[in-house]
Amino acid sequence: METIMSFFEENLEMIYLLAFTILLGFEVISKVPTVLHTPLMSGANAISGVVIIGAILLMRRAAPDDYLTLTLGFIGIVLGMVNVAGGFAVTDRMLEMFKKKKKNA
Amino acid sequence: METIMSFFEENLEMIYLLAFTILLGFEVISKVPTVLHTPLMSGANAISGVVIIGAILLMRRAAPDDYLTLTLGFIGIVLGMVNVAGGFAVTDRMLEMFKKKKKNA
Amino acid sequence: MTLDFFTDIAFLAGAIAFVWGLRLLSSPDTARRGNIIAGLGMGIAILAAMFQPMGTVPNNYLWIVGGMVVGGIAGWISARKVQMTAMPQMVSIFNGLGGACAVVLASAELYYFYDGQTALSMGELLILYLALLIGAVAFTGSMLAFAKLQGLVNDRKVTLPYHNILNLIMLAVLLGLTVYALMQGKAFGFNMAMLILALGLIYGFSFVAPIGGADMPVVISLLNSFSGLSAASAGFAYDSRIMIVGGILVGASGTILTILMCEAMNRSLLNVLIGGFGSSGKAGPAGAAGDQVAKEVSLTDAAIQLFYSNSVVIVPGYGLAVAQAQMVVKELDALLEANGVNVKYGIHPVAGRMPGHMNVLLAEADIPYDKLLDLDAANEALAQADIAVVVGANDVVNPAAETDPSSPIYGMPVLQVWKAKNVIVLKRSMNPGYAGIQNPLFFMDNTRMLFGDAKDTLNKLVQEIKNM
Amino acid sequence: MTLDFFTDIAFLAGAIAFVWGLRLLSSPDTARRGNIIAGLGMGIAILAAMFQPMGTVPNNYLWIVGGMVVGGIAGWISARKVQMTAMPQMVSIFNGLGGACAVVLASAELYYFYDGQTALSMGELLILYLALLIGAVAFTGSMLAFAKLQGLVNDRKVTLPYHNILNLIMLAVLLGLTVYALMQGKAFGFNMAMLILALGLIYGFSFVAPIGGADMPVVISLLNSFSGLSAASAGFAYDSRIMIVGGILVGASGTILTILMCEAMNRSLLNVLIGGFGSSGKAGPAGAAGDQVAKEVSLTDAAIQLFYSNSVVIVPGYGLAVAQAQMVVKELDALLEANGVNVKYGIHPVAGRMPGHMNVLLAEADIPYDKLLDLDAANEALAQADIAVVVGANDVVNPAAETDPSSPIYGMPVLQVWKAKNVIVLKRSMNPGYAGIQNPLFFMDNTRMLFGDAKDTLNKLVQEIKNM
Ligand SMILES: NC(=O)c1ccc[n+]([C@@H]2O[C@H](COP(=O)([O-])OP(=O)(O)OC[C@H]3O[C@@H](n4cnc5c(N)ncnc54)[C@H](OP(=O)(O)O)[C@@H]3O)[C@@H](O)[C@H]2O)c1
Ligand SMILES: NC(=O)c1ccc[n+]([C@@H]2O[C@H](COP(=O)([O-])OP(=O)(O)OC[C@H]3O[C@@H](n4cnc5c(N)ncnc54)[C@H](OP(=O)(O)O)[C@@H]3O)[C@@H](O)[C@H]2O)c1
Repeated sequence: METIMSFFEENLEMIYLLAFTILLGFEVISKVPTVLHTPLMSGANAISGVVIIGAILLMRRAAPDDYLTLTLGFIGIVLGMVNVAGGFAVTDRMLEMFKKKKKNA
Repeated sequence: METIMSFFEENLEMIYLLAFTILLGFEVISKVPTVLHTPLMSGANAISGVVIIGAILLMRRAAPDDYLTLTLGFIGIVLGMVNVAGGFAVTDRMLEMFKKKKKNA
Repeated sequence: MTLDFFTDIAFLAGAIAFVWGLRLLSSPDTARRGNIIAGLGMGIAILAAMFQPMGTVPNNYLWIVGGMVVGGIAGWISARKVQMTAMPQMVSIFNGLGGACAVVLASAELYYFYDGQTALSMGELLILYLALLIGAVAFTGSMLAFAKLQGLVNDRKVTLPYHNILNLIMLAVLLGLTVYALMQGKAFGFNMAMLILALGLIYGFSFVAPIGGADMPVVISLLNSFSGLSAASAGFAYDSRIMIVGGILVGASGTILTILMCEAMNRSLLNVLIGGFGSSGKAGPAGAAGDQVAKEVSLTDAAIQLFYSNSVVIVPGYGLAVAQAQMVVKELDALLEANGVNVKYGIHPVAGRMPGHMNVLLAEADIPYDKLLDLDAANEALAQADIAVVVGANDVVNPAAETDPSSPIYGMPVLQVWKAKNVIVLKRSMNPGYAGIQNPLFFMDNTRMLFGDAKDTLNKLVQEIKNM
Repeated sequence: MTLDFFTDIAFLAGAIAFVWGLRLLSSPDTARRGNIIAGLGMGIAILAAMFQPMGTVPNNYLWIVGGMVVGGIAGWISARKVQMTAMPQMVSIFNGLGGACAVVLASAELYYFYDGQTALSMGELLILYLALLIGAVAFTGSMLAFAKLQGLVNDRKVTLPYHNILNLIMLAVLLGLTVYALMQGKAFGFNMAMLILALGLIYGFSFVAPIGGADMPVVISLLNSFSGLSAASAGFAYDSRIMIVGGILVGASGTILTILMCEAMNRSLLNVLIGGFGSSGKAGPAGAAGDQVAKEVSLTDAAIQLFYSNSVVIVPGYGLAVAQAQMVVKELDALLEANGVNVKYGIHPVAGRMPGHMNVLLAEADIPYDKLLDLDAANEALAQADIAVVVGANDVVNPAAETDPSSPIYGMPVLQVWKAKNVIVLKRSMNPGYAGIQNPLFFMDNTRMLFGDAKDTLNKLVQEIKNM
């Protein structure tokens, strides 16, 4: 209990951000119509690629001969980047098709 | 410029909160239908009574013989409380009428 | 530590309750619960502020509780007593009080700073001045808006020649002085700060002065957002997250309502602020009736027409609020329905003087809200209706908005009452409404005027119908 | 200082861009712009992370850029190459990779901690274990889901007897071990942490194993939210606001989609997770056709019927995706429209294997979206239609959902194709669909079957009509 409380106190800022992001996320995403649910999923993939930020920070701190960290960081960056690049690209590809249709209609 | 930057850095937490609350506020409030705009306004009155928190903190810190602060704090608390009590009460009064109608319909 | 944790939890819960409460306001079914939740959040936050650990401080609980009791009672009583038609005034006063509270807080903190009791960074000082100025404008601006709404003040009495230019100059001086104050730091002195405050108070008054009395709803909504912003600024100064959240939510709400009102009137905010057609002064000539003649109808004829019709659409407007006629409308409605007449209401988004104003009034009279039709539905119903009864509405039923590009309200969507077979207009005279312009509706072939105070006239109509 | 400011601004901008981008996804007109804005936000955030001041650190930019190039190219190519019908698989793999990335990060940080290089509070340790475990489950779970979707793995091969109880026990052990690890602090050791990771990986696999292959869309969406939550946990560990925001948004999105899917299928999440009717194994008996006989129609007859009808409603389903028949559908549509037939599409919310799946496929074929009717509109159109053409759909057109309370899909809203004058069903056999149950529609009087691969059959139909 003590630990939980001190953890809460120390991370109060992050907890506010957490709470408000949760509220905001549900608010915003519940407005997305069914038609766009598949792009929403792939777009979410892309955004979850934000873990790459952590991998970059890990990597920048790693000693140049700490091959364990370098390897882990490298893997992390590759994995994150696949998500980012792939996610945004495939979402754009899908949404482009929706656009096209609009003009023809 | 320097000052702005250091202010931003020092209050980064609050600025995130600010930004996310703005986004959330617009999201939530734009969903309120016209029918309920008058109660929304008076409800907003009530919520803006949150300044009373500041007045309470001011008052609690004031020396018992610092009559300037005591007076100011007292005024602040009265003003804030009018908003809080009056705002919520009048909003409830209005919304009660909406409820009643529902049952009759 | 322990108590710190609980107060922090309480503030977080309060902030979430505000958001959640506003969210529930998005449907009439959950709105009341939403208000209660927001209120609970406020209660929790106040308790937390009272017992938040602050080391050994004097606390002064007696003063605090005293203030809360005084304010609470005052607020409660006015909330119980106020008439639904006077909601704009009430909201306006509350805005002013909120602003004043921020002014008080900022003044106290500025005093400590210039007195040498506290040290502030330039950013913190800026925040205090923001709270001070926004609060000041919200305060005096709201008071004048209230006075105008209440009819205590005449627009022309408070408007000077070149008033808008004057305002611009005053704003520039105010901002210049504030920047100077920030740069001077402590050397600026408390007295000078109070000079800025005084200027801010004057500016708030002067800012609202030239705006047409009838444009007050837009101004009130704007000042509502100001009172929120001043609370949020004060929150920054007190490092209080819940004040920031609450203030910003109010700011967002006021801003959205302001924008919506301007859109519904088809005008820009700037146009409202620099005093457009709303000011009754200029409207005279446009309001001239020319040589057209409006036809009147007698009470008895009107009663007979209503009694023998199949469907009636009632269009309430600001005059209904003025006359406090909502209960009589309900009576008429019940009477007609009992005789097989189908009665609906056409609600224009800016009918009355506040967004949603008519809904609140008709709700007060217990009229079920499935009878209230919004713009589009009402226009469909009007095209089928035997009689449209216009009760104290004017601009929102003005056909010029659709046909006359030179009209100041051209482009504003209106209720097409003239499409009904017959139109009966209840008002006291041929005087124009809010926009100060004449209404061609009154001269149409199927329109008949029924002059007199709306409540009075409706009462007599009810009597007539009862006697049939 | 200066650079700190700019990186902080950049992260804030990135976080806002994520929210804004998702917001714009709420309309097809702005969705593409939304995706681009979110992408820009990500770009800005990555740059900020690269150049954020961190004192003198080795930076290792070569490794970083190398990794980004490799990952970027891999991602880009797969995004370009993937077929629209394979989107569920793609999303699934991406979920897995996101989870794996969080695992990698958490492992590294745990290594430093147990190695004595860093000190962590119990809370921070908890966060790391959360990132580790949620990421691990997302990783192996997604990989198995992918394999099932791709048909690489048979449900029965990976499901043990009492699998659900086994899973519960494993979960309990996992949580128990983690709590123990938290209490032990550093004494627990990195090897034990890796044991927990191994268990987590096994659990992820085992968690998905008993779930019917056809229930994968729900699972994918759930794992999507897991991958977001693992990113958010990692964000807590790295004190990175943008990671928290991004992760939580993804978590919210996955959660909402999971709930919506369950609702549209009229099942509870628990029912899906402990392996309901989706598992093909149990479905055998219910799928028996009994002694009823379905009537077939010849290609030529079907072509003639279509050609001489006035209105056709096409109901696409999962089979359309399997057969990749979207382009041929468009061809048929164009041909019929050219001959004066009015063609619409009835889109069921859970047609196909992903929410919005049919919309994407038909969009790919350039079918304007005003032709796509949602459930209610489609049912109205069907009641008026001459012919309903069911292309590889089955469960979403099953009348048992309305009439047979014992049916596992009872209560799920369906497209009432049987209300059309005639129904033509394109599928390969009498095999059941996703829910593994027989479809009484096939035995109705106005229903005719047209067996064969959908693309093939449609091609032939187009040929027939062209020859008329
Ligand atoms: N609702 C909002 O949020 C909002 C906000 C800002 C502006 N506005 C503006 O307000 C206007 C609202 O239109 P509206 O049609 O409701 O009102 P209006 O155009 O202001 O007309 C009200 C009419 O009611 C009559 N009236 C006043 N007192 C009466 C009484 N006791 N008995 C009978 N009739 C009485 C007046 O004529 P007599 O003097 O001849 O009786 C007047 O013509 C619009 O121009 C709108 O843009 C509304
Ligand atoms: N969309 C979602 O988000 C989602 C999520 C989770 C679950 N689900 C579930 O998925 C189901 C979707 O229903 P649905 O009607 O679209 O699909 P379905 O019920 O799975 O039926 C698909 C039918 O397509 C036929 N088919 C397969 N390959 C074909 C081909 N190459 N050519 C022609 N026909 C082919 C199959 O019959 P043959 O083998 O005889 O050809 C099968 O009966 C629902 O039960 C829903 O609950 C959907």
